[in-house]
Amino acid sequence: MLAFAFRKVLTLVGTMIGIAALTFVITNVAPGDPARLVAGPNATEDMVTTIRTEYGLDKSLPEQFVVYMGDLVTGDLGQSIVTTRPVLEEVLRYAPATLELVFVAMAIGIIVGVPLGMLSAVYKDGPIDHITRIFSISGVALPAFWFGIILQLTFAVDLGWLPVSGRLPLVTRPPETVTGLLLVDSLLAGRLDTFWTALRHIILPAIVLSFPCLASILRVNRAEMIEVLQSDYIVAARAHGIASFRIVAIYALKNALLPTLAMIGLRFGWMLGSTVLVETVFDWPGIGLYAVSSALSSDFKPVIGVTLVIGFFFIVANTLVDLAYAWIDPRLRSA
Amino acid sequence: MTTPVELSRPLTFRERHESKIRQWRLYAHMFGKSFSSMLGLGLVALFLLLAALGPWLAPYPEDTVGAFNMANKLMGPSAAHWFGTDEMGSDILSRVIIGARTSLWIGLIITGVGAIIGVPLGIIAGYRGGWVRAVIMRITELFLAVPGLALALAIVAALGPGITNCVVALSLVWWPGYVRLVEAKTLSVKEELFVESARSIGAKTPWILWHHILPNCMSPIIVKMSMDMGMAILSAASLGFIGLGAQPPAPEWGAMISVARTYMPDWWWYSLFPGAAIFLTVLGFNLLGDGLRDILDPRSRDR
Amino acid sequence: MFGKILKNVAVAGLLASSILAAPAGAFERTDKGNVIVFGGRQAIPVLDPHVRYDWSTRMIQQSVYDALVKYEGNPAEIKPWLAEKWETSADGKSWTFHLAKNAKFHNGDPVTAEAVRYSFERGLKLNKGVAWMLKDFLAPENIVAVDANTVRFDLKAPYAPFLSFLPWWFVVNPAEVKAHEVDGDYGQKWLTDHAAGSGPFKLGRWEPNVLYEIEANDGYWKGWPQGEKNRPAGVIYKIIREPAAQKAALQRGEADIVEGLTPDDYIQIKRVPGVVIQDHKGMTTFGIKFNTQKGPTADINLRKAIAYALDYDALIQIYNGAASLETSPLPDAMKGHVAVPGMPRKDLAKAKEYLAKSAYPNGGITLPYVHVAGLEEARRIGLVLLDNLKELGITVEVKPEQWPNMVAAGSKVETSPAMTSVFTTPVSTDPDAVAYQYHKASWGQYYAMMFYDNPKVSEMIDQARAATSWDDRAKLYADIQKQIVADQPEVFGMLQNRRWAHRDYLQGFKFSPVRFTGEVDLYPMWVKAE
Amino acid sequence: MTGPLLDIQNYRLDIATFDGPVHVLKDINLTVNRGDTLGIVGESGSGKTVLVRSVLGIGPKASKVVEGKIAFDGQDITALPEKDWTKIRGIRISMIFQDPMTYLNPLFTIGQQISDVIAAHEKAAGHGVSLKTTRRARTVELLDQVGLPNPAMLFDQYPHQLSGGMRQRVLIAMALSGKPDLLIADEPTTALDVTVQAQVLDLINSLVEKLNLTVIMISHDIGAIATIAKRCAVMYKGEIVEQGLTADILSAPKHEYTRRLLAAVPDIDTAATKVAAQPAVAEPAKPGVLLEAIGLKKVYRSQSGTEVTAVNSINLSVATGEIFGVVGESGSGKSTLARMLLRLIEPTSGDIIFDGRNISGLTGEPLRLMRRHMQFVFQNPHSALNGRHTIGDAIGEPLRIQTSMSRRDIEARVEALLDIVQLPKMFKYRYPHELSGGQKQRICIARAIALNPRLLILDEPTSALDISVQAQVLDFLQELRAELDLTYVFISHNLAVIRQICDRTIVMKRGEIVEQGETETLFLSPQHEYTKALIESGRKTSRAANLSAPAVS
Repeated sequence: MLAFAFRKVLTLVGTMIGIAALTFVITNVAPGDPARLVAGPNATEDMVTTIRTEYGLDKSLPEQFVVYMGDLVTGDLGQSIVTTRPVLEEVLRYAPATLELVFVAMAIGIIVGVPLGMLSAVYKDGPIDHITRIFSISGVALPAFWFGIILQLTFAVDLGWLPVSGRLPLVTRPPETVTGLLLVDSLLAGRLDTFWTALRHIILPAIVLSFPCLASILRVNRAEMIEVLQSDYIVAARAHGIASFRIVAIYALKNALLPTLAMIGLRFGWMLGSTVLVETVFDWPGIGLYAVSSALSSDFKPVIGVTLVIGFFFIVANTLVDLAYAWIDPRLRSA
Repeated sequence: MTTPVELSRPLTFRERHESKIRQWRLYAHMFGKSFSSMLGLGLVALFLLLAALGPWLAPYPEDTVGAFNMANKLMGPSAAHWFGTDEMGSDILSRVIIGARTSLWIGLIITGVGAIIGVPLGIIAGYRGGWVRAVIMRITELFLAVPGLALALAIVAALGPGITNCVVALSLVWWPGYVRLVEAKTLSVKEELFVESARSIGAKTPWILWHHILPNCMSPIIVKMSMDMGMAILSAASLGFIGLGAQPPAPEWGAMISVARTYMPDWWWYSLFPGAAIFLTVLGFNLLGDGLRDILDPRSRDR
Repeated sequence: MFGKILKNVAVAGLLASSILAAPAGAFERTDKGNVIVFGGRQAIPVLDPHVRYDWSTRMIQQSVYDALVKYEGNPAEIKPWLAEKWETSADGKSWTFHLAKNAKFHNGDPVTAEAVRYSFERGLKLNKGVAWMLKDFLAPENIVAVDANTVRFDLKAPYAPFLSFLPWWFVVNPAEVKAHEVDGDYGQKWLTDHAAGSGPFKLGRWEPNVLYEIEANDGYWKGWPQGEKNRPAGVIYKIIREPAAQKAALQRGEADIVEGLTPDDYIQIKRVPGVVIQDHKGMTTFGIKFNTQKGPTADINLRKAIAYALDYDALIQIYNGAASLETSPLPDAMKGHVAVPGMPRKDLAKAKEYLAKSAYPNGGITLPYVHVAGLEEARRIGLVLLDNLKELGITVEVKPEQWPNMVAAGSKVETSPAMTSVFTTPVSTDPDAVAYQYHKASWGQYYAMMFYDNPKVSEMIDQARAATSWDDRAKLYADIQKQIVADQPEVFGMLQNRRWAHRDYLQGFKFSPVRFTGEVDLYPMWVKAE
Repeated sequence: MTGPLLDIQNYRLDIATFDGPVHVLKDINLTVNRGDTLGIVGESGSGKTVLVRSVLGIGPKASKVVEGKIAFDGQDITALPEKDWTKIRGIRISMIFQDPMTYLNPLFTIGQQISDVIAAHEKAAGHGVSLKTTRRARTVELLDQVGLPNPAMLFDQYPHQLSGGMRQRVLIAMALSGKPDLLIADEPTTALDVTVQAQVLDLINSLVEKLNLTVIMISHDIGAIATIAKRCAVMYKGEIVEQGLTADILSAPKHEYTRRLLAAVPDIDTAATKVAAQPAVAEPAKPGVLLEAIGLKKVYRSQSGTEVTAVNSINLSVATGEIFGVVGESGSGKSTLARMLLRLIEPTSGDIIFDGRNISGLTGEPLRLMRRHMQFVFQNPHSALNGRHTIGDAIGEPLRIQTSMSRRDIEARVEALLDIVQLPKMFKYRYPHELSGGQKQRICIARAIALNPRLLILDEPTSALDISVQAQVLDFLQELRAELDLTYVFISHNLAVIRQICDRTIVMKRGEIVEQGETETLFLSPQHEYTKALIESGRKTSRAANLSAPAVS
């Protein structure tokens, strides 16, 4: 167990350094002059130089790289040139919003995807199966940005049932920050009304984000269920007279859940990446939005920072999946 | 058991390829049975048709290369303009039709480059094992740990917006999926007896890779490429939406929506049709891929 | 069929929206009073008045800080603010300001001459943001606090536009700033999201990228023009990035005022009951800057040909009429503006005539047209240009570019594209603010991407800067304008109108052309409750 | 109760496929009375599994009953709705499955799986589910009954923690949990090692006696059937060609197929008559040692660092022209040894000398060229052929790799090879999946001899094949050897086969040779305990299968 943890941590550190190096190189291949941008439109050359020096942009790229990697080891992700703040601080500020969104979306994906996948598998090649499959593939095929806008217009603008964007209404003061997740914090603070408003705000973006994920969970779960339902031990269970519902819901599901879990782990990282689009549409103040606006201003330290954070969560999520695997599958536990 | 009669005359084509013909008929039969697969095939066929015949089908082809007519701007769907017009008075139908070509091009290049980089790496990693595999897979995992869209965003932001840069960026982030798929498949194919059998008759590694491993990896690769066509088109459109994709006046669906979103909801047709075009195309490729998987590679999983 | 269904759905949706939207129009009320909600697209990363200024940043800076003087009205005039009065020495080099005695910072400290001196010194020493306006003429040690309420600036040379820049030099409370200084940073870190000012508002909630709240300063030393009773409890500046969402927010009353809608949106939203459109002529000029030093556009005849080929009416159409053509390099609202006769307008015959004289009599060249990615109007002008230049056999490549990359490319002759679309907003009403763009010393700046080089013009600009008499200056500027038009370093486009959409209960909107595109003076605004 | 327990009348079943309906079961008539033990014997594809699964309502999906009916205890169960099945499955009829690996759910404990079955039965019977502890006690009792040691501890273990034999016992316990009227055993011993097979058969026999069970057992192994069943039915291509008392059928088979089948069963107690009949073997044309292994050793290192010695210091020498047998149970290291001899697996240490040349140090091109002299025939012909290649490609591949023959010459050679392995030339256009197992193994052999090698290493070449096919292939192999002057290393777990074909034999256990010598000597007077046990368990089924053989009775 300790060896496992140690190996995981080592992988994590290695991957993080790799990601940092990768994104650093990628983002610096082309010229962009963020210093001039933040210096303002009328700034003179010496003013621009002042800023370049301040942010170490006057150094050669290899030098900057060495400095960056050196800082990274000490946990310093550098400084955003646009907001002048430490990237780590900003990322930590925006990450909870994104995580909250991803968690809710993931929950929707699992709660809807797994049962639908089971249903589809049990009634394979029937009308239910076809409808679910087309529905699920539609989820992958719908452009998130387009779908988001359409939902916004339908449910927020036309019907007025849900808010257009943001996490909370303007005048609602957020509950005291404990986890940064508004849904959790408002419950901790005992503010049910805030919880309810926050929930109303998160519904649309979470649905948009969850759709493709729901689709792949459904698809994997369906495929696995079909395979498991044909397996010998299910035939045996039937032969021994165990009720069909119990076979599907307990015997088969547990086996089919393993690959589904792996998919959930993968999709978690993918979702974090997709927040780039969803957050733009819904003005969701998370790291995706932060990454886009930074990228558009050639402010690359935050871009690297966000990529790192996403990579970090991705690896953590997959480690959790590994643990869950071991928990479910006794064959791995003893190994 | 019937004993086939030995024939002295040369065999006809039909006789020689009987097995193959039967196999294809079986594929066609299985594929045709599934409604969703046929729907996918239909959508993809329509898309390819639009891409092939676009300039002849588009009612106002000049509108796709920058012609404008401000007097006609933002007109709703009508007999003259089935899909309405945009903010420059250009015909949206024409731009959507020609957009198929852009999307096809984007999809082909991205998946093509992804496969060309990814498949050999995957086969080598899976077959060679040892440190070669370790290095390839570590790098692959590195790329996989960062969501493609985020990485592509960073690349395009650095290179500057544009369809070419967008394709370059997406190709750069697309290959790891193939590496992993092919590596996993190679690992299992490698264990098959026929690979050992080939080794036992003295086949060299390249021969084994080319004649034994690759053909047995093809099914999942074809399935993935089919699905990826759709996903690549979608990703390119996403970058277009952020404003980092295709250039005007080149018609690209994502870029059209990016502009069109500011015209919602009053000029709904503007974003509706390009959006629907993306949706149906991606849906088509995914359904097709799903159908292909059912017949070619029924046991593989969605990874 | 499909279209019809969709149309019905859309119509039904619109009907539903109008029913639902009607009662939704309501401003935010808190127990302290009404709060105005401003929906804007641009974030405020750094509030420090001596480090950054763009429209959103300056709107808040203007609300929480005071300067010696303030621009107000249309045409913009300089009004006394912290300074009650001032005088200039005969040589035009020395300026003395007398401060209002009752002015005090948010924490109660009085606004003293020392505070003014410190603020200017801070601005100059940091060498960021506004520093460029004064640094060539003012050394930090030449600012003198004569007594508690008098401050004197001794310039290196006479500098006519001096006063026109002062409204953007805000005064910070030295005591507070010094208390938060880290490693001699002049409190930069702290002032990023804190304020140490004396303005009508104090900072409230500060959620970067989400919303920025300012709360009314009880007992603001200068009082409130709308009356203590009417003044709002505060303003929330809310980031709404999508125009569609902005429009929706305004319709639903989630925002009281929004900026940055598309021209077509303004036409639409005008019809919504309870919404008022502010539409004013601004000072933001649009030009297509040629690279006059390198490539085909170094040829003046080609430049003229392009200038005559462009369909200027289309520029106005793009704005649905809410724009006017430039009649000179200087915007109409600027002092010293003259309408230059013979400004190029679409004339294909003339365009072909010039083309024939150029090195490319039959066209056959491809020219890039670079615009800032995401700027919708600039993109559409590119499409117009593309279509127009086809008639000259010139192919146009419309290329969006991220702002920093565009600026970087435009800083050198070698990398500057043949044509770049640039919107420029002068920071003051003084003609120098625009004219200096055509001075050779401006090379490297984004607005000088044409690398215009006419020694005569540069000389006239220098003379006009130093002249103390307005009449002399006016004459010089008239000549400058004519000469620039003659050299055609850019296609002079149009002045777009400044527009906002707000709910009708929002009162006290005062326009001034010198402010930046979306910037609004929040101080006089209030909500008229039914 | 008077009527038969199970009565199958004129039962016909079709399965719909792409090529049209396949008649899987044709006119089956079968009755089983209480207390009967019925064996159904048949080779793969004979329809025996489909038949017994139909009895339990878990037949193939796209199937259709064309005619006839199945009655169980007087009740027609041909088209029983799913909910009525719960009153029958597991309670009145239960089943023991073939492969204990795949028929237990890997994610649930043994105990939970059995007590779930108990609970399901109680629910179906309608008198409420008993307490967890009660069920646990019953489960432990069942586990004890099937002779599993320490059943209480076993309750909380997962399937993967058990050996194959133990898992098979768990499956039997599960099948017994409902005290069924009819027990169906579907090839209950096929996947097990010889020694374990015998134990499981003993267990079933003792349970039948103790619990007075009615049993239907299906198997391809006549020996196993004969051990258990008093009555026997022989199935061939979906039909019952013969049924009656097992002893009668074994001693006087009536149907031609039955006779063929019985003739094909190799007998462990019969000395190979063919050895003497073939002078080529007794006096090899080229005397001397062809292949020699000295101190061959293979150690596998797992990720956690533990070392497993698969093969430990093996010395052997194979004379030119002989058939050298290697026998052992699964895990004895015989396959590893075979692969090392061919350098398909690198030995950890030791030398291999082929035709006087040490090949253990060869690499690259010399190694590749050396391979043409020694070839391998794999256990499973189904996966030894690449499904994407035609038969022609498969047979021609060695020629393309090792020679510079022209396309046309290769074609000709492929046809000649097909001739040698007695398959029609047309086959070169076929794909492996269209061929039967025996045909595929012939293709593999054709491929192996394409380059005229001197040594063939045959790794269980017949164990994946049906018995009748096995006999054909064994005969063919012997003919081929004489024809082409080959030397064989023949690996098998089946002692009867070894005795029938091999000149000299080594017996392997856990990577080591426990005994070696002339095959006949080895069988007549085994020295080592393990050899004795092996022969004894092999004899158990073999003798029963040959009840009629005068040598034994």
